[in-house]
Amino acid sequence: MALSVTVDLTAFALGRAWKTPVLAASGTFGYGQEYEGLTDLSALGGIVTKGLSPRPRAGNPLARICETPSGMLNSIGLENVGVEGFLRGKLPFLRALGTRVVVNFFGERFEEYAECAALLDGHEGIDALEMNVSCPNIKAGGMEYGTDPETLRRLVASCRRATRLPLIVKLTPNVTDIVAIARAAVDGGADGLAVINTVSGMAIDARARRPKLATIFGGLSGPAVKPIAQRMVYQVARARLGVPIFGMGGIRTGEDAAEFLLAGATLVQVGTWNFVDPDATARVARELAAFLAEVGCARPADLVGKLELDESLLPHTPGGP
Amino acid sequence: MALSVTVDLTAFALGRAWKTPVLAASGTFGYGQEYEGLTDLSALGGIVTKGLSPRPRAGNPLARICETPSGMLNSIGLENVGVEGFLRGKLPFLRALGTRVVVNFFGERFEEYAECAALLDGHEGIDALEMNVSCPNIKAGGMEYGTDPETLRRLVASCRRATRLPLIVKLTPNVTDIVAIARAAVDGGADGLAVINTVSGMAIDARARRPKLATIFGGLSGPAVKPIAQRMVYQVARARLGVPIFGMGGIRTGEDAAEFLLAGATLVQVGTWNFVDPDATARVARELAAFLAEVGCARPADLVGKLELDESLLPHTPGGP
Amino acid sequence: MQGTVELGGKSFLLRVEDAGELAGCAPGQFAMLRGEWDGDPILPRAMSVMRVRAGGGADFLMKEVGRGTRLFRDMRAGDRVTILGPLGHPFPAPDAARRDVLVAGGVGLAPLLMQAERAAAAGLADHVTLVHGGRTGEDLVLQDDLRATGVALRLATEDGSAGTRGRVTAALGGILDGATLMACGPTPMLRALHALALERGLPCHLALEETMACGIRACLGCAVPAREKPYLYVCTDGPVFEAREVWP
Amino acid sequence: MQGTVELGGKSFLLRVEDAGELAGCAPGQFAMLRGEWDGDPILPRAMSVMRVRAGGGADFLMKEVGRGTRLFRDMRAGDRVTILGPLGHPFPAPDAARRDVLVAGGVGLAPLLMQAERAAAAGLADHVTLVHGGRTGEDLVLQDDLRATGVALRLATEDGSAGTRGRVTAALGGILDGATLMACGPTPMLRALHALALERGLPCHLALEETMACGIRACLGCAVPAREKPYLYVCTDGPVFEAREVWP
Ligand SMILES: Cc1cc2nc3c(=O)[nH]c(=O)nc-3n(C[C@H](O)[C@H](O)[C@H](O)COP(=O)(O)OP(=O)(O)OC[C@H]3O[C@@H](n4cnc5c(N)ncnc54)[C@H](O)[C@@H]3O)c2cc1C
Ligand SMILES: Cc1cc2nc3c(=O)[nH]c(=O)nc-3n(C[C@H](O)[C@H](O)[C@H](O)COP(=O)(O)OP(=O)(O)OC[C@H]3O[C@@H](n4cnc5c(N)ncnc54)[C@H](O)[C@@H]3O)c2cc1C
Ligand SMILES: Cc1cc2nc3c(=O)[nH]c(=O)nc-3n(C[C@H](O)[C@H](O)[C@H](O)COP(=O)(O)O)c2cc1C
Ligand SMILES: Cc1cc2nc3c(=O)[nH]c(=O)nc-3n(C[C@H](O)[C@H](O)[C@H](O)COP(=O)(O)O)c2cc1C
Ligand code: FES
Ligand code: FES
Repeated sequence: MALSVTVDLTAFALGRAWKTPVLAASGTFGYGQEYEGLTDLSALGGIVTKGLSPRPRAGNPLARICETPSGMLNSIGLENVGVEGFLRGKLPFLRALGTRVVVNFFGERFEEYAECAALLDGHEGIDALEMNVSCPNIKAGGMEYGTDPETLRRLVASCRRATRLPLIVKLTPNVTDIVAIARAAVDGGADGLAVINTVSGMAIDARARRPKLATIFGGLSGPAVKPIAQRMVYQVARARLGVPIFGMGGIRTGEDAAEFLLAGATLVQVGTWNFVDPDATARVARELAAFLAEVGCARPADLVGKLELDESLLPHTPGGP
Repeated sequence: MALSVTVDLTAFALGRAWKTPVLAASGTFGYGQEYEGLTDLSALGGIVTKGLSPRPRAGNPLARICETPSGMLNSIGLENVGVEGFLRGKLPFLRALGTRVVVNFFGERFEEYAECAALLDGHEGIDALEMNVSCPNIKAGGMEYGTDPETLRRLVASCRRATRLPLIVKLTPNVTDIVAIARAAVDGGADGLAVINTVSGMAIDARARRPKLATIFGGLSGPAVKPIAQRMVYQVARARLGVPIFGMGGIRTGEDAAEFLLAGATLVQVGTWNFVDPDATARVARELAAFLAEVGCARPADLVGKLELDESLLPHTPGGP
Repeated sequence: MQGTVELGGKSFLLRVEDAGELAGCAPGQFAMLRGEWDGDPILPRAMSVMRVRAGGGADFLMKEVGRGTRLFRDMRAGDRVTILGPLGHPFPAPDAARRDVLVAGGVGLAPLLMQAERAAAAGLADHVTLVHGGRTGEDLVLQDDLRATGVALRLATEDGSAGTRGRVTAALGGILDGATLMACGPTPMLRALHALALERGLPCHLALEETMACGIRACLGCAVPAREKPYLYVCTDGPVFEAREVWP
Repeated sequence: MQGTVELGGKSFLLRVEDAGELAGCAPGQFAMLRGEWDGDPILPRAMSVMRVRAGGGADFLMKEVGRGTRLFRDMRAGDRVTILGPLGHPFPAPDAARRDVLVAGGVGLAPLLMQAERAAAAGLADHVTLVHGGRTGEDLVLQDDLRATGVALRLATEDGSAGTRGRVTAALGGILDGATLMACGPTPMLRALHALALERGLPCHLALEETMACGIRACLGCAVPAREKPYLYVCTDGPVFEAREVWP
């Protein structure tokens, strides 16, 4: 017997209501306008912009993308129009949509992060900032900023002081202990956590004897990383750090989104699959609504963190065969 | 114009010649006998056994495996027959094959590693030991032994003293800095490095609201992890630690194997794909021979580490979009 | 392969023309099957052999429930299927000294149809009752083949559209005393029969399902909790187990 | 889709019956195509529109070189293809004031066949020469369609099995002065023409290829080094570029 429920997809996080818990992920949705006419932009839970730096950047040499089994690698090099180009050329369009706008940003040096956050403060139409800490910290031998808890705590704190906007910190998965990193971000003042950015990877063209990407390494995304992403969302959620989680990594269907909610994410983001289906973010929300109706849940929040466990079988062997 | 070369697949590592550089990976080939009649066992580069502990272990509750996009998760729980069961029941068969035998082992506690290494010392028919350091270190909150460089160095050193056999340390990919871990293993006395073990992951059955594996987390393997594995092999190879690398993660064809050689592996292992095709390890070697002939290489060693780079494009953005 | 035959609903037959080593296999044995798809899903699928045809072909009875079975259903004549088998232990051979009740849930019919045909071939059809249950009448496939065996038949559907209304266990009235049970179907059905058999002390052979990667005891994925050891393996110790040996 | 048509060697046509918004697109424009395959490869493939048929169907000319094109080649009537397009900027329209030399390498013929047909429809066939090159005669597909346009034709194959022996650039003798070049084909061919055009000061329009994820300037993957800015994007700034603007 199917339960009859009316589903309301509204999600609540960061003191805001979101039309749906499904956002388009940074770097996979341009500045929104690129998808005009291909999907109903006003129906999205939100749009996370391509990552901005204080000044425009040209990005990496070619090749920048390649496919891998159930995934893709990218090394776009954080190409972007810069804060000013964004505020003048892109924000007016986004503001008019009536859809939540999250601005993803980064810095090439430590100080540039706070500079960027400050430049983005006080502009109508920006609902939250998302910090990309997967950039190389040149001073620390090129390791990503997001890999050392103390560096990350200070970096987040510097941005926290620079803006009044809700601050989401987007974690890199390329770490031993994602919970220690998540805790450092929250200690630094993060209002939300985005889990996960791309996984560091590499692909080789054996005949050409060359890496497939000009920069050798790139970020792995798509369905291939879903198990890694869900593990990390679950670990961070279980640590109960008191901030909402934006879960992502390999989402292509409403059921994928439901899995992330169960793992503990309050909202989710769709990335790579926007390339496969420009309507993916909106479709995932529609499918999630259908899924919720089917399982008798009226709100997405009813699934968040509701994984049922057989505690008797734990503790587990982490990562281990 | 195709070059005409006679390919000799023999590979050299750990003071031994290996018929081919393609071995069957631990946990995916049982104790060899399971594949009798399904592939030519005597033609393999080697067989790495299921991981052994000093005493037999029963393994984890169900479900133990599930599929993921281009990959699988397993949480077998290191079930095994124990050293004595192996020496009596399994080694005689393996010894008779004329194929190199590498015994994978682990301990449930720190001290058990060296105990296991000692128990395996001095038996004819074992060519090398492979240490699985992806097991949870209960004293360190359940983090894998292989995630902390100093713990790992001491653990490897303890085994180094316990055996005269060549000691391969199999690295876990669930770390921030694989090179630091690899260096610690070599400092501890490793003669070779196996890169990588499974990536920690999780899968969820949204309808049942349960993790798909009884232990919640499991190890991700198969083509999905190939980009991660090749990145790590390349990073470790570039660090020039002076020991051979056994590369693995998602290999299913001879061209995949060639990619790992180019990244810097001297030998490779085939894991998950043995389940898809019981002849996979042998077939990969045959395909590698064909590939070498096609590109005019007489020996696998001619490919090892021979990736051509356009240095002008570096340094890169590690793991970064 | 030769092609597929739709059987109504989501059930279908996958027919292969050269089943190689499957010739001579017994009911309950299975094979690991895979098409030539590159990626998803990567693992082969365990499938009970339903029939080995004269001439070396074989039929598998499947229901589309996920990605693997969808790909099998979409296959067309000429596509290649890789077959590893026969694997595992079969049901006990028909025996004039026994009265067997075969309980099939949905496409769990595959090995039991073969078992019924084996009984008929041995002249023992009148020693056998086959009970076939499904959600709806659509699930009760291959009725003509079943009738041709001459074994006694009972049907049950949860929605009452054919046979007794209710689960297959509701259709067992009056035939259990002194019988030997043999069953294949969804795990909840097998659990119910497991409990029933243990309670009534009936000999009972259950064909179990567990996710399998290898089919040859190499992955250790298909463990099932057992009485004498912590675990037995469905692929090599089973798939057919005496109910007493295991806890499905 | 309606089906595929084998053209010899590894070339084939993919025919779709309802190409929707592609009607009215111009030569050089492309679409992102994908079948309903679940996993590998995940990304759609950029394909030049070769022909829009009266009635709303469209044809794409492809060569099997990898996983995507293998899956397209294996498709059968009734399979679904998702189409995003038309995308990008086309070649310049035929013009009586110009003499155009269209240079096609292999299946790079697709947009140039359409361009030749556009010229023929405009009564400008005698202003156009089409040079088609390939590795062997097998690569020189659709010769009847080409001849039907009435444009002047030249052929070249590397093995000499049809037309001039050598690369397509070897077949350009005597027709370049005062001509406008339009080309589509493998990158090495385009690089050769790029150098030639710059050296000789010829107007030259090149349809470039770069790996594409999105086709709509969202992924920033299809960058090509440019003269005025660091990069232009093949999907939205191209795929057809003036040779001067880019460094392919
Ligand atoms: C020894 C053995 C014999 C088998 N014989 C047969 C056979 O003869 N015919 C046959 O069709 N299958 C048989 N199976 C099951 C088969 O191996 C597959 O598990 C099943 O067909 C589902 O595969 P899939 O790829 O379509 O589904 P997946 O994509 O793997 O799973 C999709 C969804 O379906 C669910 N699911 C998995 N299996 C079933 C099921 N049996 N019923 C309902 N939902 C399910 C999963 O939990 C998942 O949610 C047998 C299994 C074993 C171990
Ligand atoms: C604007 C544009 C228009 C295009 N139009 C067409 C068209 O009309 N017809 C067509 O067939 N293709 C066309 N392509 C190329 C197409 O998008 C695919 O890249 C190509 O078909 C290979 O896809 P695949 O999945 O089969 O190969 P993949 O599996 O992606 O690649 C397999 C191997 O083939 C190599 N490879 C990739 N592309 C080519 C190529 N073009 N020639 C030789 N080797 C290659 C790869 O390096 C790789 O080693 C176009 C591309 C662009 C950007
Ligand atoms: C082409 C591409 C560009 C990306 N650019 C950014 C970026 O600028 N900033 C950022 O934080 N994440 C970026 N990402 C990461 C995605 O936002 C997302 O975290 C990741 O791709 C995992 O989700 P998915 O598997 O759904 O794609 C990018 C991803 C892709 C594929
Ligand atoms: C079912 C299964 C069991 C495994 N058991 C072990 C093990 O006992 N010891 C070990 O070191 N690695 C084990 N591994 C890891 C593999 O040896 C290999 O490192 C990993 O699967 C990556 O290679 P692949 O992608 O080719 O499978 C296991 C892997 C699988 C899939
Ligand atoms: S299926 Fe691998 S052990 Fe049974
Ligand atoms: S294909 Fe994505 S930007 Fe051009």
